[in-house]
Parts: sequence; structure tokens; C-alpha cells
Amino acid sequence: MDLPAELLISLHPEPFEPLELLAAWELAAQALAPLAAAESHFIGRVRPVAADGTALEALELEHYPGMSERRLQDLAQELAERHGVSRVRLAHRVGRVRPSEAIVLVTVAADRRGPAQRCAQELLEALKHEAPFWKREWSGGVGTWVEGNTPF
Amino acid sequence: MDLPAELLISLHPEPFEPLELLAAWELAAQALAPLAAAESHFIGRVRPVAADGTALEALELEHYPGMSERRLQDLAQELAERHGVSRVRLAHRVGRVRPSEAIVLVTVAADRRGPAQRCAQELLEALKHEAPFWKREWSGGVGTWVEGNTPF
Amino acid sequence: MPAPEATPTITVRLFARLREQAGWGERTVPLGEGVVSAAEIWERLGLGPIPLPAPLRIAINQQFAVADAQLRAGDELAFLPPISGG
Amino acid sequence: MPAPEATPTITVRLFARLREQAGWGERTVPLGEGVVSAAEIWERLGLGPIPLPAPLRIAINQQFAVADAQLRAGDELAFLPPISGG
Repeated sequence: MDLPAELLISLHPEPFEPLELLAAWELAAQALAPLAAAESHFIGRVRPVAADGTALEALELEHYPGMSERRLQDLAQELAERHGVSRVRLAHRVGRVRPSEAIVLVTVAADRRGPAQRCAQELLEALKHEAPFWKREWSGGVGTWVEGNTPF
Repeated sequence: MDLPAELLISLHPEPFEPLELLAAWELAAQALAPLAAAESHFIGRVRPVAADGTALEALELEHYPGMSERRLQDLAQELAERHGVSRVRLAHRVGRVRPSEAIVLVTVAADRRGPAQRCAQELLEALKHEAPFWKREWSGGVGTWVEGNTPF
Repeated sequence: MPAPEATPTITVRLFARLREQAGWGERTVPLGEGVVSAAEIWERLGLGPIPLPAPLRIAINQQFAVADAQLRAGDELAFLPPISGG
Repeated sequence: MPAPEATPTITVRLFARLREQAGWGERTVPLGEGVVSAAEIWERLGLGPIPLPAPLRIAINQQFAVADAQLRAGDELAFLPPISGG
């Protein structure tokens, strides 16, 4: 892959539909060239239970405007280059997210399945640890900051 | 995950739209329970070039009716159990497939990202080697059987 | 008139390159006397020498099997060239 | 009337749990004399003792930085509790 990867990154203060974003992304790609031979997607959604087992009302996602977009861009670019993939689509919610709503969409298109899968997987891990987002669980009217991530 | 995984497997003699299958699959899941916290998808499409570098007209996918469906079912079930995932959606083309059309869709829903990603990845490798499908590349009016798979 | 005694047979199926090389995809084959293995059918039908080439696989009744698996009347035996799915 | 001499300042930002504990999210802080590090600002603002707790991270002008990075007038310094994105 000699051309630089095309990256599309967006933050969403309102709910987004992962499959609609994917459809728009594929449509835009198709206008330029045949769709890639391999596409790997990951959708993360809010669990209905908090870490302590109680019912979750909502997950609040705080972020660092400006820095979060830049970090996501840098992480996507770095991993896209390392794996030689052609396109990356990344969407992340911010604000108050309700159970079963999507928090994150990671999509990678490449000429081979290995790079597409590995890049999508590594990008997901990278953004969980290397981009300034913070989760607070709301349960029974009480907010609790989540420090660290769920086990892989 | 104590319940057995829900498996949905289909063979398609005509082109299928991966995102439409996914939308229908999510809709059916949503009717029963909140969507899973982690969903991993893979879409494989036909490359526009044959193994020898010439332009590909079409890929012909021969299969063993009856055995191919059963093998896909068994592989999905075995891997779903091993990884403890909740839902698997698998679609595979047969017949004459044109460049950039989808050949395969592998989707796994689970409560955690690790099992969803690993199960989707292993299921893709398994079906490439353990289900009776055979590819023939058509290029310049000549058909060439493909033995083995593209590198990972 | 009494029905003719049924000859025990199996169905043999070939796929992809093997089917094209042989010029047929499905045949009913008499099982003959004694125990018969998949490999013996391969040889008897002139599909090639035994042992079978390593990349070929065998299925009996749509389940993978080994070359010396014994066949029974009514079985469906298939010879499968190297798989290339997905 | 001559403009008052500009005092060199930086902007300090806190997020999530840190912001709530401190009761503020953004402040303009005079840089003072001599070289000043991120860790010194942390201590000076009464955010906690130094060295900073290991899980905290620092950003200067929206790039990750180390605790003893030197600050310059106009910098945006942020203290970031453990990240939990995705």
C-alpha cells in the first residue's frame, strides 16, 4: 500500500448508528475505487450493568476537546501506516450514552484480512488507553468514575 | 455465557449486501435483548486481479451442497462455545462472484471485545480451510482453480 | 416376477478440479464383495494411484473421513481437492 | 495610558475525577520567575503532593508530556486521570 491511508474520524455528542456510518463510508469509497478485499469492523456498546452489578442508567463520556480528536487521528494514522491498510473509519461517542447505544466504531479496510483485522484490533486497544476519554457510570442517581478498562 | 450461542448461517447464489444482512440481524437481536457490548465483523470481497496479476472477470465458487452448510454450522458452533460468545452471523457466496462483490461475512456478538474479535478471526480462518468451497478465477475467458488461500 | 436382488452400491462425488479432470461429478458405484475403503474406490475408478495425494480430502456422508475408512452400502463418498473458501 | 505589562501565564486544565476533586476545570495561572515544571504547578495549585501519582498523565498543548517538562508562557497544561475510552 503506497498511498497514505484515508482516515475519517468523528466524535458524536448524539447517538450514532454504526451501520449507517459504515454504509456512508462504503458509498464514498466506492465512488473512487472498488471496495477493498478485506474489511474489519468493531462496534462497542454500553452494557446494561455497572461495574458493581447494579443496573446502569447511563455512561457519561467526558473528553478533552481538541486533544481527543488529534490523538485519535494520530493513533489511526500510525497504525494504518504500520499495517499498510487503505482506509480507517473511527467514530466515538461523547456525553451521556444510554445502555445498548454504540460508544465506538472502528473500521479498517485493507487488501488482506490479516492487516485489516490486526489494525482494527490494535486501534481499539490504543484508543482505550491513549486518547483522553473518561467514563462515568450513572447508577441509582450516583456517578462513579471508571478508572481503567474492562478486561480484553 | 451459559446459553448456547444463536447461529445464523446462509449461502447466497446471488449477490448479498453485508450491511443489510447485519442490519436485519441486529434488528432481530434487539427484539429479544439489548444489543451485545461487543460486535466484530469481517467482510471479504473479490479482488479485481487474479493470482497471476491479470484483470479478474469473476470468481467462481463451487461448493458441496449439504456438507458446506453443515460444516459452517459445526465450525460456528464449536468456536462460539470455545469463546463463549452469544451470536454468530455467517454468510457465504456461491456461484459466480464479480470483483468487489462480497464473498463472505463473519459477525460475532459477545459481552467482551476479546472473545468477539478472536472468535470472528478464528471462524474466518476455519471456514477458509475446513469447509468444502473451491474458487476458480476467470480471467481472459480462462478458468483457473485456486488451490489454497491467500496469505493471512 | 421377483424383484432383482439389490446390488449394494455407494455414490461417489467429485468436486472442482477433480470433477473436471475425471469428466464426471457423481456416479453410483457397486460396492462389490468384502470390505472396501475410500482409497480402493479411488484406485478402482481410475482416479489416480494410491496412496491418495496428501492435499486431497475425503468425505463420507458429508463428514471428513480418512482414506482407509470402510464403506457401507448407501454411503456417499466424496473426493475433495484442496479447499479455498472465504 | 500605557498598557500594563503582560504577566506571563499558562492555562491549567483538569478533567473527570481530578476536575471534580479540585472544584474547577480551567484556570489561568501566572508562570512566575524562572523555569517551572508541570509537577511544580501541580504542587503549587494544591492539587496534591509530588511526585504525581503514577496513573496520572500530563499533556502540554494537547500532547502527552513528562512531569518535569518545562512550561512556557501561553502553554496549556492538563492533568489527566487514568484514561477509559472506547
